[in-house]
Amino acid sequence: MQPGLYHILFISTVLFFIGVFGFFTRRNLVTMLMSIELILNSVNLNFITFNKYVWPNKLDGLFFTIFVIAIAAAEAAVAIAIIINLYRTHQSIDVENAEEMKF
Amino acid sequence: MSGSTIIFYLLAALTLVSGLLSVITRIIFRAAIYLLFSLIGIAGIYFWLQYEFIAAVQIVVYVGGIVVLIIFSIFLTQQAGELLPKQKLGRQLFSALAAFCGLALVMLQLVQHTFTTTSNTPIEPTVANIGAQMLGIDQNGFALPFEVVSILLLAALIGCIVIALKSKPENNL
Amino acid sequence: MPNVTYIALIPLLPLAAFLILGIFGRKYFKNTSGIIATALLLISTLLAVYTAYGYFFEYGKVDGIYQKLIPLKYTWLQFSEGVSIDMGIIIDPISVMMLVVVTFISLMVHIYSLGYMKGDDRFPTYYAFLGLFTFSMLGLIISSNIFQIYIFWELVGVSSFLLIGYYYDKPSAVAACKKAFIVTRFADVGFLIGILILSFYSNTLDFNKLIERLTTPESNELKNAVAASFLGISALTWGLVLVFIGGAGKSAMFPLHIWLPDAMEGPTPVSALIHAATMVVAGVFLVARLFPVFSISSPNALSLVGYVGAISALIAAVIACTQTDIKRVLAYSTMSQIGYMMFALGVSKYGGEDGLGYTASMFHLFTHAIFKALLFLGAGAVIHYIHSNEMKDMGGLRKYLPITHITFLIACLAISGVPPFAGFFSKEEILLAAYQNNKTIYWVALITSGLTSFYMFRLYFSIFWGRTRPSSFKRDCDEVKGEGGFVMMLPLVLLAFGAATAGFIPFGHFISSDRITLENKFHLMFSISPVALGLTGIIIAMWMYKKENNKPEKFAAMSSGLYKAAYHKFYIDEIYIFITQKIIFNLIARPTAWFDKNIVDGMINATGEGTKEISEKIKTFQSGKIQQYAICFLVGLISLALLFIYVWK
Amino acid sequence: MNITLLILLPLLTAIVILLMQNATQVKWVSMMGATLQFVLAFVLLFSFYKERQLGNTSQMLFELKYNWFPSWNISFHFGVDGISVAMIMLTAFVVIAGVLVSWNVTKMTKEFYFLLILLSMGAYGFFISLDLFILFFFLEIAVIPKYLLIGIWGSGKKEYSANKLALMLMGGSALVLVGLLGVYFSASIHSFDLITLSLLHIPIQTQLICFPLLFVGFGVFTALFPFHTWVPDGHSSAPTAGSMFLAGISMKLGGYGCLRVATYIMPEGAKEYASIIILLSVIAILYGAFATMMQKDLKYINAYSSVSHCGFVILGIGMLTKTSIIGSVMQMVSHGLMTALFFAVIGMIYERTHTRQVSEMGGLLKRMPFISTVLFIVGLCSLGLPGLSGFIAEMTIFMGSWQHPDTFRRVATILACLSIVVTAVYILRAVTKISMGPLKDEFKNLTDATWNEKLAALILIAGILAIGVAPFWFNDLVSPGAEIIMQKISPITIGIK
Amino acid sequence: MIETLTLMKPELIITFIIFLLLFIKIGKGVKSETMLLLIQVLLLLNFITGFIFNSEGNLFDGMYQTTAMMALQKNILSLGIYLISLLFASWFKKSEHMLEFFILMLSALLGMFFLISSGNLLMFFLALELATIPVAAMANFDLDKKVSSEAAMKMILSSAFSSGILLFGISLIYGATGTISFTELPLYLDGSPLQILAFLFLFTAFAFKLSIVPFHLWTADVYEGSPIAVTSFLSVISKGAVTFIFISTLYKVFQPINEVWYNMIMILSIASMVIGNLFALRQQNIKRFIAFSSIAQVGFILVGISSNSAQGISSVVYFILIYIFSNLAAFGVASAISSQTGKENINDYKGLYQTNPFLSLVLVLALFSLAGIPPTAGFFGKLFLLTAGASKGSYLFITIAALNMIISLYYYLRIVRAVFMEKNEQPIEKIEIDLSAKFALTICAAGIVLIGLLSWTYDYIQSLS
Repeated sequence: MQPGLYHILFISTVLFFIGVFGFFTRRNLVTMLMSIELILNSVNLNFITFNKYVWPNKLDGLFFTIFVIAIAAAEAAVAIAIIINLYRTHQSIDVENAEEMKF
Repeated sequence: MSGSTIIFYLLAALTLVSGLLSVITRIIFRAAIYLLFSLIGIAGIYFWLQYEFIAAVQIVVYVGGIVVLIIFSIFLTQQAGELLPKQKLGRQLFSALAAFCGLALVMLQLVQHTFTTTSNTPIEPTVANIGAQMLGIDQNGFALPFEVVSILLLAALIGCIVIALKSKPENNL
Repeated sequence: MPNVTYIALIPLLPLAAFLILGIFGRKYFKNTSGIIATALLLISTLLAVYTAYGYFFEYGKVDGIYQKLIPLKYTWLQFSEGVSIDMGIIIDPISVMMLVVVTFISLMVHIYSLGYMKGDDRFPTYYAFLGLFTFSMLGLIISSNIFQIYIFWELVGVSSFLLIGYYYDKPSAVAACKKAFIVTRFADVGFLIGILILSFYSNTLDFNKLIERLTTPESNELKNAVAASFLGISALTWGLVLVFIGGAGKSAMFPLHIWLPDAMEGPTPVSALIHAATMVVAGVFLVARLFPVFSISSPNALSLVGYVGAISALIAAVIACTQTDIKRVLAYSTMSQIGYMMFALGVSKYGGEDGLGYTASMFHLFTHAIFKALLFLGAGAVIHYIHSNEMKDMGGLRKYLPITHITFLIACLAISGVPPFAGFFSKEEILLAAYQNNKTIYWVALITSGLTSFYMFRLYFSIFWGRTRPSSFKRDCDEVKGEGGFVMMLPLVLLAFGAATAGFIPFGHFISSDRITLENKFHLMFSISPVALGLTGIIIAMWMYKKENNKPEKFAAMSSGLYKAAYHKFYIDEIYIFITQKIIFNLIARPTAWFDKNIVDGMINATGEGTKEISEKIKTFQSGKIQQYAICFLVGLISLALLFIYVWK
Repeated sequence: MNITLLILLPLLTAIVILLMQNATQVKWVSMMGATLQFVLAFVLLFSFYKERQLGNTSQMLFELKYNWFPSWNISFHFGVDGISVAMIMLTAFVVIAGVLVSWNVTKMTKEFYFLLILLSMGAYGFFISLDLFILFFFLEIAVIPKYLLIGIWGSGKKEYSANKLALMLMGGSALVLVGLLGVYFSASIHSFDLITLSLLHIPIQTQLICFPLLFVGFGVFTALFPFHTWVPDGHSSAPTAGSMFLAGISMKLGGYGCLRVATYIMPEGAKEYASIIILLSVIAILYGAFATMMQKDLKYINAYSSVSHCGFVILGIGMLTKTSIIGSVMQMVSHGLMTALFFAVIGMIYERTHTRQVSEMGGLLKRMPFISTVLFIVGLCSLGLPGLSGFIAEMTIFMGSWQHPDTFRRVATILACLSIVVTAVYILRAVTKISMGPLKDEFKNLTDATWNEKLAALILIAGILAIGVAPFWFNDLVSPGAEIIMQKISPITIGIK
Repeated sequence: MIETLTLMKPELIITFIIFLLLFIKIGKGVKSETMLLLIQVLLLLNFITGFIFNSEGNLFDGMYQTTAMMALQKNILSLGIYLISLLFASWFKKSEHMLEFFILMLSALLGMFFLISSGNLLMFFLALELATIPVAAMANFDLDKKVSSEAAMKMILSSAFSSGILLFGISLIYGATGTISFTELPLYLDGSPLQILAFLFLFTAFAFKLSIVPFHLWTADVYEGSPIAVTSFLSVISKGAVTFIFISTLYKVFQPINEVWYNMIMILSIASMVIGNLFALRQQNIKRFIAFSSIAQVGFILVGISSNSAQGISSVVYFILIYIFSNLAAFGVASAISSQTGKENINDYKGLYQTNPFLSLVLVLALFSLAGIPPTAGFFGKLFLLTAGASKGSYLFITIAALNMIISLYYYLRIVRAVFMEKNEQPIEKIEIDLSAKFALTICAAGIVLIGLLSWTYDYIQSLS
């Protein structure tokens, strides 16, 4: 069977929820960030797929992907900066150690 | 089953399996590497889809940029080789359940939906087309988003500098 | 008809006295207030007498019927078309008669009080209150509107309250004034509801119209009122009975009489005025005012009046025989005599000879006012002398208080129905009316009449005969100037004169149920039995009480059950206390307050507490764990998706 | 006359108070403001009469209309009829008395008077508003000053009471708001204007929903059972002037609202729910009266008796006859004056004896004849003595209520009548215990009322007597207003004779 | 070109200021007081220029669009930023990264401007990120405080997560309709399940930014931990900007499926009000308290949004305007107190009126406005929201909303009680307030009082929507 739209959508959706699962369960902040990257990549895959199979007349999906990659980079950079700072103040990047504020 | 199909399934397997491994392995460095593989797998799918430019961007930015950044931060914050702390089983199960429900829901909707394919002439995702549109300001031009992203990157940069490069380490606590 | 609007001055002058003395009395008229009030009242009295003269002898009678004149009427408060409270003056035989009685007795009391209350701290206040009372009572009498009468009805109630509680630092006085007010107030609610019923069916509050509409058999109002019924009794009867309850409360009819004996806590002249001569007969007056309606349209209600009157007369007389406080004896006697008036109305019919009871009742009201005021003022003189109300502190006073003694004796003879004193004539007529119409009541009345003379002479002998008890009064009373001087004796003498001679007034000539002159007939044979009974009573009393002896105790021991019950006023007070304290207070008020505090308020508070509680319970959602937040995010998203994709399309 | 003066004057007074430097100045400024209000109220009364005598029969006099939020169709629409004039008079009386009795306030005087005057502004604004939005605006303006008055200058568990009061009243006004919005959107023209709305027909379904919302909402203000529980706590914790304003003015906002807003614009709703209203009001009357019997604190006594008395207001409205509506307006005014006076007297007594427990007092008549006399008068007014205003109001309500031949209403009326006995019981118990009986030793050195207290009491007594002795002018004042409300109701009310 | 300049005037000015500050930063050597003054003047100028040379039109093939309403919305945000620059002067002066802070804040503002003007999903997404990522960095500006970095971490991670969800939704929409342009989207929306699902994914991003229950959980923690200036920026400016784009997106782009989102908004509005109020009830920290109260406020905004009418837009914009004044006043007072005494607990406010009457009055005015008590503007704001919402005729919804006002009143009054009524052994001492802060507080107070009473403000907004 020739792989097509639904196959790739399946991959991207599964990858999305793998990322979500990772985000839910990982206690290390950096690994949580990595899960976010998975999520963003799955979205990118979606865009490209739709662009390719459904709406090839324009390059909207492709550009979306490019910009998402850029945003992901910026986001990752800021997140890592924050994580590093958090590591300085908390001496840990375990998310369970950073829950001073609650209720 | 043609060769491209086989390649596709291989890429899919690579992406998903390493993606999954990256969120469940307890060795942080491995997690980063699995992530890398997964990203490469996605780049492979882009190639497979003949979106070479985007595949290249994927490899350059992600593999060359973000993953390096992540590994760098791992080195900064983590003693390598140390096992990651384990999440509570209840949380894991519940998360898996929630994620699975989400997956099922989304997949169900996707499968039930018939995508109406456009009949207009496709535009080839060539570098020339992409470049022209990226900087175009008229129809199909993406100059404005480009500018916005540049400001965003600038701001992110400044933010990172302020946060990460603390000037007075003696106040550290 | 001449212009008689000056009648308005009769009540307004006492009101002026009230206002002047009430506001400025304490500052400016500390000592002269009595004179001012008396002077103003004297003018009123003269005006009242002048009015009576004019009405009865000059312009009142047209074509042989005394007219109901309404010289003044203002709309005071308009409720709806046709229904309004009017402030007006009605002039008819009974109101004119009452005007004279009230102003005269009040004047006597005013004069008497000049001596009796002399030196009291709140002398101006006392006269102010007297003025207020006189105003209200006069207003009540001349009311042309049933609501107007209710207004003044309440006002006499409150002045009575103020005067009973005049010695406000005495707890018993405070309790008594409260009791008087509340009991009469309770009855007044009946009156009020009665007014509501009557006014609804007659669609007016005006006495004249109301009586006319409710006595004309073909009028729609009457038909409706009779046709509507509740618990099998017609609305009209209900209305009248409720109005009568109001009257019974004010007139201390059984079982609403309990306030009257306690009301004796007030100054004695006040008792004479309010609780003997005037206010307490307001109930009788009210029934008389509405008599045509009672008599023509609802004989059932009228017979109720008769029976209540008779029972009250008998019970009060029995109790009076056992009381030792002289004012209480007089109080029960008052109740008993008002019972007479009441049942006289009850046995009367409308018009002509059959309406004798009506005339008799009014006649008795008139004579009773005089001799009962006299009795009280006499008792006041005694108390003033002795500084005690108790019979056991008295005895042999005839030597010390000669004028008082004579006048008191006259009054006693009058009340006992001994000819030719005033009481004889009026009581005779009442008994005759009862005999003609209702034998049961007649027998009750006859027995009561005997009892009356017994307890009156028991009182008389105990006070003025027997052994003097120097220990009780020599100590602090010998310096008191005898009988209180001229101002106290003058009213006694005047009243005694009245008590002796008032019976000869041809009352039926002036007052009758249908306002047509009634010829006085005297039935000599009929009057033998009551007079004989009365004399028997006197003799027994003389035998028992003239000399100090142990006969009363023996007698009391002999009939111990009855005596004890009567001495304790047949435990009616206790029943009331049981009802108010145990039932109303403990079973209604206390649970209500509890309910309010714990249930209603508790619910409101619980809402607040519950909110807080919930907010405390759900705080764990905000766990501080970012992953948990994300899970919530996703779960929320999925549930919304499920909801809007599958459930709520 | 320009009736916006009634709002502007208090506003100006309040601003001037804020600029004043010391307590004395503040007092005199507020005194002057209150006096001017008083004068203004009389000017209003007389010019109202004059207009009417000149044959001006329009529903509202001195109407004014400025657009405010044109996009919502909201305007400053002011105007008065007899009912509003009566309520304005009441407010003016209570305000001046309230200012007078607060003469001894030392804590944060400026703020205290500022809030008092602000409260009066809210009340005036409420009574002259013909636009429901503005009306609601002023209704809410009047809530927070009460909260602060109780919370800052109060006594006892003041914070609890203040909270309870503010929250319950705000709850009431929230319901009012929903009701108003319902009316706004259901009428064929989206308008808050009372006159416009009264001419439109509001669909019956809307009335069935919005009438209870509005009625209960306003009812909370006027102590409708079972939403009355803020009354005892609020009144008892408030400072004297606070209680006076609370009971004298602000409880009347609710009654006025029930009548002018709920009943007037939604007559079918009123008719539909009449039985429930009557039931609740009779419960309030009797229940309040019986609960009062058990109270030991003077302020609680008056507060619970207010519940009972305000029940009459609601009863009068619920009975839906012209007479009963007039009676209910009368009861509002009468109760306002009377209860303000009662609280003033309680304040005077408390200031001297430092207790409000009835059982701890006795014989005060000897040392404080003036205060005791006022206490008597107010007690007698409360129990409905003829010649004082309470009688007039209650009797009018009874007469009006009785006009229905329907048995349920008859029974309700009779039950309400019975309450006057209970009232007599608790009033007499309290009054006689306080002022009569032997004088207690600790009260030997008490002094009688000072000039300001006397003046305050006399002003209120004058009001009580003015209605009690000569009710006809008051009746004439209110009656056309009630007539107009009845015209709206009567075509659909069945069975009223 | 001129057209481009005038149309994009607000964005260009902000960009200009950003670069100006950047150059100054590189140049260095200017005293922070002078610097701050300069910034304040620049922001004031920015605010003023918002009133002039406004024109309407599209640029970049509809990717950027502007209308008078949008100009007004941007101007409201500019005003907010200006007030923030005044209010937290003392904090700025102490901070050594003031310039960076302003650069970040202005970048975020720029993002919001683009957000408001965005004409397609791509611009929308980028602008949203531009409006978020710098703020996350700003949240960390109290570099030494643990809570600050915790807040920043929570913010960046949860907003990244929410962006992921948003993007997934956008991708689905793109797949289902083939367009990302706001003008074309309504033509292709038909309410098929996938579209609803996609819309929900998109919607949650708004819900996240607006702190709508159950997507609100990050709010309180981030508000509490961030520097107060950031908290106020988040709670006022961000929320305002997102509300503006939210309402226009819903009304214009998702109009075809308005029945879906009406019901959704109704549910979420009730949830937000109830949960926000219930949590606010028990908060002791003033920032956290305002966080929860602002969640409840959002519930109210949703009531207005649900009306789906021009009145809805104008009442929401009007409310945001009032909300800026009220919330900033409250934050201004809280900041004045916490910057001098470090006290952020409500119990510390006991007896404040005795020592700091001015601060107390402004605070109480602000709280009354938030609670919706007349004559403050908040009363009108809330009332108009409810009125707009009531036009749909859902009584239950409106009743619940109105009753929630009571709970909110309870906790606002709690602070009023503390300030005026409760006794305190050691009340907060007399606080010296910066002149600029005092000025700003006065402006806020005046705004709170006047905006409601001066009805033309509302009418002006109404005329634009």
